[in-house]
Amino acid sequence: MGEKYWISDKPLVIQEVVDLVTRRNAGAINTFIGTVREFTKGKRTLYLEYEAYKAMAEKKLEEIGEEIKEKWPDAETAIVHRVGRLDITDIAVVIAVSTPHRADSYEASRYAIERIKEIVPIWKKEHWEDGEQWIGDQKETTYGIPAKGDA
Amino acid sequence: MGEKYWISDKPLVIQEVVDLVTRRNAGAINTFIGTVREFTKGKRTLYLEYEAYKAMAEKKLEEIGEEIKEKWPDAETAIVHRVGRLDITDIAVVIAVSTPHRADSYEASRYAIERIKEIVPIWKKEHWEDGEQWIGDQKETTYGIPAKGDA
Amino acid sequence: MNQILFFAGLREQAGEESIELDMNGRSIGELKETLSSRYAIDKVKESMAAVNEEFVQDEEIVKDGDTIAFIPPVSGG
Amino acid sequence: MNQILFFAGLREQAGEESIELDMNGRSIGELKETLSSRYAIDKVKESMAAVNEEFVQDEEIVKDGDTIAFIPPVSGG
Repeated sequence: MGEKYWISDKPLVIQEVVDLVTRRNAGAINTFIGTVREFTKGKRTLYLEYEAYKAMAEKKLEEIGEEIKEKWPDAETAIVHRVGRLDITDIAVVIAVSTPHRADSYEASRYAIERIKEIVPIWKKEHWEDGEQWIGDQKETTYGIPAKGDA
Repeated sequence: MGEKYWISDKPLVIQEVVDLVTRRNAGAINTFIGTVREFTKGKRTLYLEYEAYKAMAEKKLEEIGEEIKEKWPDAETAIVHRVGRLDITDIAVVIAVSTPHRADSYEASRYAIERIKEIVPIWKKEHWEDGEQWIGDQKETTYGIPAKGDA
Repeated sequence: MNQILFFAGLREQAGEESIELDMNGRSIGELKETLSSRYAIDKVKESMAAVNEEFVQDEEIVKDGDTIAFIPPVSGG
Repeated sequence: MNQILFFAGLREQAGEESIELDMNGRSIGELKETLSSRYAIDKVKESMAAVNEEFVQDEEIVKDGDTIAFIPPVSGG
Protein backbone atom coordinates (compact mmCIF):
# COMPACT_ATOMS: atom_id res chain seq x y z
CA MET A 1 0.00 0.00 0.00
CA GLY A 2 2.90 2.33 0.80
CA GLU A 3 3.79 2.79 -2.85
CA LYS A 4 0.61 4.81 -3.42
CA TYR A 5 1.66 7.64 -1.08
CA TRP A 6 4.94 9.35 -1.65
CA ILE A 7 7.06 12.49 -1.67
CA SER A 8 8.96 13.24 -4.87
CA ASP A 9 11.60 15.73 -5.90
CA LYS A 10 10.78 15.26 -9.60
CA PRO A 11 8.04 16.85 -11.71
CA LEU A 12 4.76 15.05 -11.05
CA VAL A 13 2.97 13.07 -13.75
CA ILE A 14 -0.80 13.02 -13.33
CA GLN A 15 -1.30 9.85 -15.36
CA GLU A 16 1.01 7.85 -13.06
CA VAL A 17 -1.13 8.72 -10.05
CA VAL A 18 -4.38 7.97 -11.88
CA ASP A 19 -3.00 4.59 -12.99
CA LEU A 20 -2.55 3.60 -9.35
CA VAL A 21 -6.28 3.85 -8.66
CA THR A 22 -7.73 2.73 -12.00
CA ARG A 23 -9.53 -0.59 -11.66
CA ARG A 24 -12.35 -2.59 -13.17
CA ASN A 25 -14.82 -1.79 -10.46
CA ALA A 26 -14.43 1.97 -10.39
CA GLY A 27 -16.54 4.15 -12.64
CA ALA A 28 -15.29 7.47 -11.31
CA ILE A 29 -11.88 8.95 -10.66
CA ASN A 30 -11.53 12.38 -9.14
CA THR A 31 -8.17 14.04 -9.16
CA PHE A 32 -7.06 17.16 -7.41
CA ILE A 33 -3.99 18.92 -8.74
CA GLY A 34 -2.46 21.72 -6.72
CA THR A 35 -0.39 24.12 -8.81
CA VAL A 36 1.78 27.11 -7.97
CA ARG A 37 -0.26 30.29 -8.40
CA GLU A 38 1.40 33.56 -9.34
CA PHE A 39 -0.71 35.99 -7.33
CA THR A 40 -1.99 35.57 -3.77
CA LYS A 41 -3.84 38.54 -2.32
CA GLY A 42 -2.25 40.82 -4.89
CA LYS A 43 1.28 39.69 -4.06
CA ARG A 44 3.36 38.19 -6.83
CA THR A 45 5.11 34.89 -6.19
CA LEU A 46 8.32 34.26 -8.14
CA TYR A 47 8.71 30.66 -7.09
CA LEU A 48 8.12 28.34 -4.14
CA GLU A 49 10.23 25.94 -2.19
CA TYR A 50 8.61 22.92 -0.59
CA GLU A 51 10.24 20.99 2.21
CA ALA A 52 8.98 17.78 3.83
CA TYR A 53 9.76 15.58 6.79
CA LYS A 54 9.76 12.82 4.21
CA ALA A 55 9.34 9.62 6.26
CA MET A 56 6.59 11.10 8.40
CA ALA A 57 4.90 12.83 5.46
CA GLU A 58 4.61 9.58 3.53
CA LYS A 59 3.24 7.88 6.63
CA LYS A 60 0.67 10.63 7.10
CA LEU A 61 -0.37 10.50 3.44
CA GLU A 62 -0.93 6.78 3.84
CA GLU A 63 -2.90 7.46 7.03
CA ILE A 64 -5.17 9.79 5.04
CA GLY A 65 -5.71 6.94 2.60
CA GLU A 66 -6.72 4.72 5.51
CA GLU A 67 -9.10 7.35 6.89
CA ILE A 68 -10.70 7.53 3.45
CA LYS A 69 -11.02 3.75 3.37
CA GLU A 70 -12.90 3.88 6.68
CA LYS A 71 -15.29 6.55 5.46
CA TRP A 72 -15.63 5.35 1.86
CA PRO A 73 -14.82 1.61 1.92
CA ASP A 74 -14.96 1.30 -1.89
CA ALA A 75 -12.45 4.08 -2.51
CA GLU A 76 -8.85 3.67 -3.65
CA THR A 77 -6.53 6.62 -3.12
CA ALA A 78 -3.08 7.64 -4.32
CA ILE A 79 -1.28 10.85 -3.37
CA VAL A 80 2.08 12.33 -4.33
CA HIS A 81 3.51 15.63 -3.12
CA ARG A 82 6.53 17.29 -4.61
CA VAL A 83 9.38 18.99 -2.75
CA GLY A 84 12.13 21.36 -3.85
CA ARG A 85 11.86 24.44 -6.02
CA LEU A 86 8.62 24.87 -7.95
CA ASP A 87 7.89 27.54 -10.52
CA ILE A 88 4.55 29.11 -11.38
CA THR A 89 2.09 26.49 -12.76
CA ASP A 90 4.25 23.59 -11.55
CA ILE A 91 2.30 20.82 -9.82
CA ALA A 92 2.81 20.55 -6.05
CA VAL A 93 0.37 17.76 -5.31
CA VAL A 94 -1.70 15.17 -7.15
CA ILE A 95 -4.50 13.28 -5.43
CA ALA A 96 -6.44 10.57 -7.26
CA VAL A 97 -9.42 8.76 -5.79
CA SER A 98 -11.40 6.10 -7.60
CA THR A 99 -14.83 4.92 -6.49
CA PRO A 100 -17.66 2.94 -8.07
CA HIS A 101 -19.89 6.05 -8.15
CA ARG A 102 -19.02 9.67 -8.72
CA ALA A 103 -20.29 11.45 -5.60
CA ASP A 104 -17.90 9.54 -3.35
CA SER A 105 -14.90 10.31 -5.56
CA TYR A 106 -15.48 14.05 -5.14
CA GLU A 107 -16.04 13.85 -1.41
CA ALA A 108 -13.08 11.60 -0.68
CA SER A 109 -10.75 13.67 -2.87
CA ARG A 110 -11.83 16.84 -1.10
CA TYR A 111 -11.30 15.17 2.25
CA ALA A 112 -7.78 14.20 1.20
CA ILE A 113 -6.65 17.72 0.32
CA GLU A 114 -8.13 19.18 3.51
CA ARG A 115 -6.35 16.56 5.61
CA ILE A 116 -3.06 17.14 3.79
CA LYS A 117 -3.25 20.76 4.83
CA GLU A 118 -3.79 19.66 8.43
CA ILE A 119 -1.57 16.72 9.26
CA VAL A 120 1.14 16.21 6.65
CA PRO A 121 4.53 17.70 7.57
CA ILE A 122 5.20 19.67 4.39
CA TRP A 123 6.01 23.35 4.29
CA LYS A 124 6.25 25.93 1.57
CA LYS A 125 8.41 29.00 1.44
CA GLU A 126 7.12 31.78 -0.76
CA HIS A 127 9.69 33.78 -2.70
CA TRP A 128 8.43 37.22 -3.71
CA GLU A 129 10.21 40.06 -5.45
CA ASP A 130 10.81 41.75 -2.11
CA GLY A 131 11.37 38.88 0.26
CA GLU A 132 10.63 35.35 1.29
CA GLN A 133 8.69 33.61 4.02
CA TRP A 134 7.71 30.18 5.29
CA ILE A 135 3.93 29.95 5.12
CA GLY A 136 1.92 28.30 7.86
CA ASP A 137 -1.57 27.19 7.06
CA GLN A 138 -4.11 29.16 9.09
CA LYS A 139 -5.64 25.92 10.26
CA GLU A 140 -2.54 24.84 12.09
CA THR A 141 -1.63 27.90 14.12
CA THR A 142 -3.48 26.45 17.08
CA TYR A 143 -1.43 23.97 18.98
CA GLY A 144 -2.35 20.33 19.45
CA ILE A 145 -2.46 16.92 17.87
CA PRO A 146 -4.50 17.10 14.69
CA ALA A 147 -7.80 15.35 15.23
CA LYS A 148 -8.33 12.13 13.36
CA GLY A 149 -11.13 11.81 10.90
CA ASP A 150 -13.78 14.43 11.40
CA ALA A 151 -11.82 17.56 10.58
CA MET B 1 -13.24 28.75 -26.77
CA GLY B 2 -14.80 25.93 -28.82
CA GLU B 3 -11.60 23.92 -28.86
CA LYS B 4 -11.94 23.19 -25.13
CA TYR B 5 -15.14 21.17 -25.55
CA TRP B 6 -15.15 18.25 -27.90
CA ILE B 7 -16.26 14.73 -28.76
CA SER B 8 -13.53 12.27 -29.69
CA ASP B 9 -13.43 8.76 -31.09
CA LYS B 10 -9.85 8.24 -29.86
CA PRO B 11 -8.61 7.20 -26.40
CA LEU B 12 -8.65 10.22 -24.10
CA VAL B 13 -5.46 11.70 -22.65
CA ILE B 14 -5.98 13.32 -19.24
CA GLN B 15 -2.90 15.55 -19.52
CA GLU B 16 -4.18 17.17 -22.73
CA VAL B 17 -7.37 18.26 -21.00
CA VAL B 18 -5.51 19.51 -17.92
CA ASP B 19 -3.14 21.51 -20.15
CA LEU B 20 -6.10 23.43 -21.56
CA VAL B 21 -6.98 24.88 -18.15
CA THR B 22 -3.52 25.24 -16.60
CA ARG B 23 -2.63 28.91 -16.12
CA ARG B 24 -0.56 31.20 -13.94
CA ASN B 25 -3.45 32.38 -11.85
CA ALA B 26 -4.96 29.01 -10.95
CA GLY B 27 -3.78 27.18 -7.87
CA ALA B 28 -6.24 24.31 -8.12
CA ILE B 29 -7.28 21.96 -10.88
CA ASN B 30 -9.99 19.40 -10.31
CA THR B 31 -10.48 16.68 -12.85
CA PHE B 32 -13.25 14.16 -13.12
CA ILE B 33 -12.57 11.03 -15.12
CA GLY B 34 -15.46 8.73 -15.92
CA THR B 35 -14.37 5.16 -16.64
CA VAL B 36 -16.20 2.05 -17.78
CA ARG B 37 -17.08 -0.03 -14.73
CA GLU B 38 -17.41 -3.80 -14.99
CA PHE B 39 -20.29 -4.40 -12.56
CA THR B 40 -23.46 -2.34 -12.17
CA LYS B 41 -26.00 -3.68 -9.69
CA GLY B 42 -24.45 -7.11 -9.93
CA LYS B 43 -24.66 -7.24 -13.72
CA ARG B 44 -21.43 -7.68 -15.65
CA THR B 45 -20.71 -5.30 -18.50
CA LEU B 46 -18.53 -6.66 -21.32
CA TYR B 47 -18.11 -3.34 -23.11
CA LEU B 48 -19.98 -0.14 -23.89
CA GLU B 49 -20.79 1.78 -26.99
CA TYR B 50 -21.18 5.55 -26.81
CA GLU B 51 -22.96 7.53 -29.47
CA ALA B 52 -23.30 11.31 -29.71
CA TYR B 53 -25.15 13.90 -31.70
CA LYS B 54 -21.73 15.40 -32.20
CA ALA B 55 -22.41 18.99 -33.26
CA MET B 56 -25.06 19.51 -30.60
CA ALA B 57 -23.06 17.67 -27.93
CA GLU B 58 -20.05 19.93 -28.42
CA LYS B 59 -22.31 22.97 -28.31
CA LYS B 60 -23.90 21.75 -25.07
CA LEU B 61 -20.50 21.02 -23.49
CA GLU B 62 -19.46 24.56 -24.31
CA GLU B 63 -22.73 25.82 -22.84
CA ILE B 64 -21.88 24.01 -19.59
CA GLY B 65 -18.54 25.83 -19.63
CA GLU B 66 -20.43 29.11 -19.97
CA GLU B 67 -22.79 28.24 -17.13
CA ILE B 68 -19.74 27.52 -14.96
CA LYS B 69 -18.24 30.86 -15.95
CA GLU B 70 -21.39 32.60 -14.77
CA LYS B 71 -21.39 30.81 -11.43
CA TRP B 72 -17.60 30.74 -10.87
CA PRO B 73 -16.20 33.67 -12.91
CA ASP B 74 -12.58 32.69 -12.20
CA ALA B 75 -12.97 29.12 -13.46
CA GLU B 76 -11.62 27.72 -16.72
CA THR B 77 -13.17 24.48 -17.96
CA ALA B 78 -12.33 21.87 -20.59
CA ILE B 79 -14.36 18.75 -21.33
CA VAL B 80 -13.93 15.86 -23.75
CA HIS B 81 -16.25 12.90 -24.14
CA ARG B 82 -15.39 9.80 -26.10
CA VAL B 83 -17.64 7.89 -28.49
CA GLY B 84 -17.42 4.43 -30.02
CA ARG B 85 -16.62 1.14 -28.35
CA LEU B 86 -15.13 1.35 -24.85
CA ASP B 87 -13.79 -1.54 -22.83
CA ILE B 88 -13.72 -1.90 -19.05
CA THR B 89 -11.52 0.84 -17.42
CA ASP B 90 -11.47 2.92 -20.63
CA ILE B 91 -12.08 6.61 -20.08
CA ALA B 92 -15.44 7.93 -21.31
CA VAL B 93 -15.16 11.53 -20.14
CA VAL B 94 -12.54 13.92 -18.80
CA ILE B 95 -13.50 17.20 -17.15
CA ALA B 96 -10.85 19.64 -15.96
CA VAL B 97 -11.62 22.85 -14.09
CA SER B 98 -8.99 25.27 -12.84
CA THR B 99 -9.70 27.97 -10.28
CA PRO B 100 -7.58 30.21 -8.05
CA HIS B 101 -8.79 28.36 -4.92
CA ARG B 102 -9.61 24.72 -4.40
CA ALA B 103 -13.22 24.74 -3.16
CA ASP B 104 -14.47 26.23 -6.43
CA SER B 105 -12.62 23.67 -8.53
CA TYR B 106 -14.46 20.82 -6.80
CA GLU B 107 -17.85 22.48 -7.02
CA ALA B 108 -17.55 23.53 -10.64
CA SER B 109 -16.24 20.11 -11.71
CA ARG B 110 -19.13 18.41 -9.94
CA TYR B 111 -21.54 20.80 -11.58
CA ALA B 112 -20.09 19.91 -14.98
CA ILE B 113 -20.59 16.16 -14.66
CA GLU B 114 -24.14 16.56 -13.37
CA ARG B 115 -25.00 18.84 -16.29
CA ILE B 116 -23.43 16.45 -18.81
CA LYS B 117 -25.80 13.79 -17.56
CA GLU B 118 -28.73 16.16 -18.09
CA ILE B 119 -28.28 18.11 -21.29
CA VAL B 120 -25.58 16.62 -23.51
CA PRO B 121 -26.89 14.36 -26.30
CA ILE B 122 -24.67 11.33 -25.67
CA TRP B 123 -25.93 7.81 -25.14
CA LYS B 124 -24.41 4.59 -24.01
CA LYS B 125 -25.38 1.08 -24.93
CA GLU B 126 -24.45 -1.56 -22.39
CA HIS B 127 -23.33 -4.91 -23.74
CA TRP B 128 -23.75 -7.73 -21.23
CA GLU B 129 -23.14 -11.44 -21.59
CA ASP B 130 -26.86 -12.00 -22.16
CA GLY B 131 -27.91 -8.95 -24.08
CA GLU B 132 -27.56 -5.27 -24.78
CA GLN B 133 -29.50 -2.11 -24.06
CA TRP B 134 -29.41 1.64 -24.56
CA ILE B 135 -29.29 3.23 -21.13
CA GLY B 136 -31.30 6.33 -20.33
CA ASP B 137 -30.23 8.36 -17.36
CA GLN B 138 -32.96 8.34 -14.70
CA LYS B 139 -32.84 12.12 -14.60
CA GLU B 140 -34.03 12.47 -18.14
CA THR B 141 -37.03 10.20 -18.27
CA THR B 142 -39.30 13.14 -17.59
CA TYR B 143 -40.03 15.10 -20.67
CA GLY B 144 -39.13 18.73 -21.16
CA ILE B 145 -36.39 21.19 -21.95
CA PRO B 146 -33.58 20.76 -19.44
CA ALA B 147 -33.52 23.71 -17.08
CA LYS B 148 -30.59 26.06 -17.34
CA GLY B 149 -28.31 26.55 -14.44
CA ASP B 150 -29.85 25.50 -11.19
CA ALA B 151 -30.17 21.76 -11.72
CA MET C 1 -38.00 19.94 -46.53
CA ASN C 2 -36.82 18.96 -43.07
CA GLN C 3 -34.29 16.45 -41.96
CA ILE C 4 -35.32 14.39 -38.93
CA LEU C 5 -32.49 12.75 -36.93
CA PHE C 6 -32.74 9.73 -34.66
CA PHE C 7 -30.23 8.52 -32.07
CA ALA C 8 -29.54 5.53 -29.86
CA GLY C 9 -32.61 3.38 -29.13
CA LEU C 10 -34.73 5.68 -31.21
CA ARG C 11 -32.48 5.16 -34.22
CA GLU C 12 -32.80 1.42 -33.78
CA GLN C 13 -36.58 1.65 -33.57
CA ALA C 14 -36.72 3.89 -36.65
CA GLY C 15 -34.34 1.64 -38.56
CA GLU C 16 -32.81 4.84 -39.97
CA GLU C 17 -30.43 7.55 -38.83
CA SER C 18 -32.56 10.16 -40.51
CA ILE C 19 -35.59 10.68 -42.69
CA GLU C 20 -36.84 13.63 -44.72
CA LEU C 21 -40.31 15.09 -44.24
CA ASP C 22 -41.85 18.42 -45.09
CA MET C 23 -42.94 19.83 -41.71
CA ASN C 24 -42.94 23.52 -42.66
CA GLY C 25 -45.46 25.37 -40.43
CA ARG C 26 -46.26 22.31 -38.34
CA SER C 27 -45.42 21.81 -34.68
CA ILE C 28 -42.99 19.41 -33.02
CA GLY C 29 -45.99 17.88 -31.26
CA GLU C 30 -47.59 17.14 -34.65
CA LEU C 31 -44.33 15.64 -35.90
CA LYS C 32 -44.20 13.35 -32.88
CA GLU C 33 -47.76 12.28 -33.58
CA THR C 34 -46.95 11.57 -37.24
CA LEU C 35 -43.79 9.61 -36.41
CA SER C 36 -45.49 7.55 -33.78
CA SER C 37 -48.72 6.78 -35.65
CA ARG C 38 -47.55 6.62 -39.27
CA TYR C 39 -44.02 5.27 -38.75
CA ALA C 40 -44.53 3.38 -35.47
CA ILE C 41 -41.61 5.25 -33.91
CA ASP C 42 -43.39 5.68 -30.60
CA LYS C 43 -40.22 6.31 -28.58
CA VAL C 44 -40.27 9.90 -29.84
CA LYS C 45 -42.89 10.46 -27.14
CA GLU C 46 -40.33 9.90 -24.37
CA SER C 47 -37.73 11.94 -26.20
CA MET C 48 -36.80 15.58 -26.16
CA ALA C 49 -36.72 17.42 -29.44
CA ALA C 50 -34.06 19.79 -30.74
CA VAL C 51 -34.41 22.15 -33.67
CA ASN C 52 -31.09 23.20 -35.18
CA GLU C 53 -29.27 21.83 -32.12
CA GLU C 54 -31.35 23.64 -29.50
CA PHE C 55 -33.90 21.95 -27.24
CA VAL C 56 -37.49 22.97 -27.96
CA GLN C 57 -40.96 22.24 -26.61
CA ASP C 58 -43.81 20.48 -28.43
CA GLU C 59 -45.36 23.86 -29.35
CA GLU C 60 -42.35 24.90 -31.45
CA ILE C 61 -43.27 25.53 -35.10
CA VAL C 62 -40.93 24.05 -37.70
CA LYS C 63 -39.69 26.18 -40.60
CA ASP C 64 -38.49 24.94 -43.97
CA GLY C 65 -34.89 23.77 -43.76
CA ASP C 66 -34.88 23.21 -39.97
CA THR C 67 -33.11 20.09 -38.77
CA ILE C 68 -35.09 18.29 -36.11
CA ALA C 69 -33.42 15.80 -33.80
CA PHE C 70 -35.09 13.51 -31.30
CA ILE C 71 -33.04 13.07 -28.16
CA PRO C 72 -33.91 10.01 -26.09
CA PRO C 73 -32.92 10.10 -22.40
CA VAL C 74 -29.19 10.82 -22.38
CA SER C 75 -26.56 8.81 -20.54
CA GLY C 76 -23.18 10.45 -21.08
CA GLY C 77 -20.51 10.80 -18.48
CA MET D 1 20.65 10.22 23.31
CA ASN D 2 17.89 11.77 21.27
CA GLN D 3 17.90 13.35 17.89
CA ILE D 4 15.86 16.55 17.61
CA LEU D 5 14.75 17.57 14.10
CA PHE D 6 13.81 21.04 12.91
CA PHE D 7 12.00 22.00 9.71
CA ALA D 8 11.11 25.07 7.66
CA GLY D 9 11.14 28.34 9.65
CA LEU D 10 12.11 26.46 12.77
CA ARG D 11 15.17 25.01 11.06
CA GLU D 12 16.18 28.49 9.98
CA GLN D 13 15.75 29.81 13.51
CA ALA D 14 17.73 26.89 14.95
CA GLY D 15 20.42 27.26 12.33
CA GLU D 16 20.58 23.45 12.26
CA GLU D 17 18.59 20.61 10.77
CA SER D 18 19.04 18.60 13.91
CA ILE D 19 20.74 18.56 17.27
CA GLU D 20 21.44 15.79 19.79
CA LEU D 21 20.30 16.03 23.39
CA ASP D 22 19.74 13.45 26.10
CA MET D 23 16.06 13.81 26.99
CA ASN D 24 15.52 10.31 28.40
CA GLY D 25 12.69 10.44 30.97
CA ARG D 26 11.89 14.10 30.32
CA SER D 27 8.70 15.44 28.70
CA ILE D 28 8.19 17.15 25.36
CA GLY D 29 7.05 20.22 27.29
CA GLU D 30 10.38 20.30 29.12
CA LEU D 31 12.24 19.91 25.85
CA LYS D 32 10.33 22.86 24.41
CA GLU D 33 11.25 24.90 27.46
CA THR D 34 14.91 23.95 27.09
CA LEU D 35 15.04 24.72 23.40
CA SER D 36 13.36 28.04 23.80
CA SER D 37 15.25 29.29 26.87
CA ARG D 38 18.69 27.75 26.39
CA TYR D 39 18.85 27.74 22.58
CA ALA D 40 16.52 30.69 21.81
CA ILE D 41 14.49 28.51 19.45
CA ASP D 42 11.21 29.94 20.66
CA LYS D 43 9.23 28.89 17.57
CA VAL D 44 8.99 25.39 19.07
CA LYS D 45 6.20 26.82 21.19
CA GLU D 46 3.95 27.28 18.14
CA SER D 47 4.97 23.91 16.75
CA MET D 48 3.56 20.46 17.12
CA ALA D 49 5.88 17.72 18.24
CA ALA D 50 6.28 14.24 16.82
CA VAL D 51 8.06 11.33 18.47
CA ASN D 52 9.18 8.66 16.02
CA GLU D 53 6.95 10.20 13.34
CA GLU D 54 3.76 10.32 15.40
CA PHE D 55 2.22 13.50 16.78
CA VAL D 56 2.36 13.73 20.59
CA GLN D 57 1.26 16.15 23.29
CA ASP D 58 3.53 18.11 25.66
CA GLU D 59 3.01 15.50 28.39
CA GLU D 60 4.67 12.74 26.34
CA ILE D 61 7.76 11.29 28.04
CA VAL D 62 10.80 10.79 25.83
CA LYS D 63 12.71 7.51 25.91
CA ASP D 64 16.33 6.97 25.00
CA GLY D 65 16.75 6.68 21.25
CA ASP D 66 13.46 8.44 20.36
CA THR D 67 13.61 10.86 17.46
CA ILE D 68 11.78 14.08 18.23
CA ALA D 69 10.65 16.38 15.43
CA PHE D 70 9.16 19.83 15.75
CA ILE D 71 6.51 20.50 13.16
CA PRO D 72 5.75 24.17 12.56
CA PRO D 73 2.35 24.98 11.03
CA VAL D 74 2.20 22.95 7.82
CA SER D 75 1.36 24.30 4.37
CA GLY D 76 1.35 21.43 1.92
CA GLY D 77 -1.11 20.98 -0.91
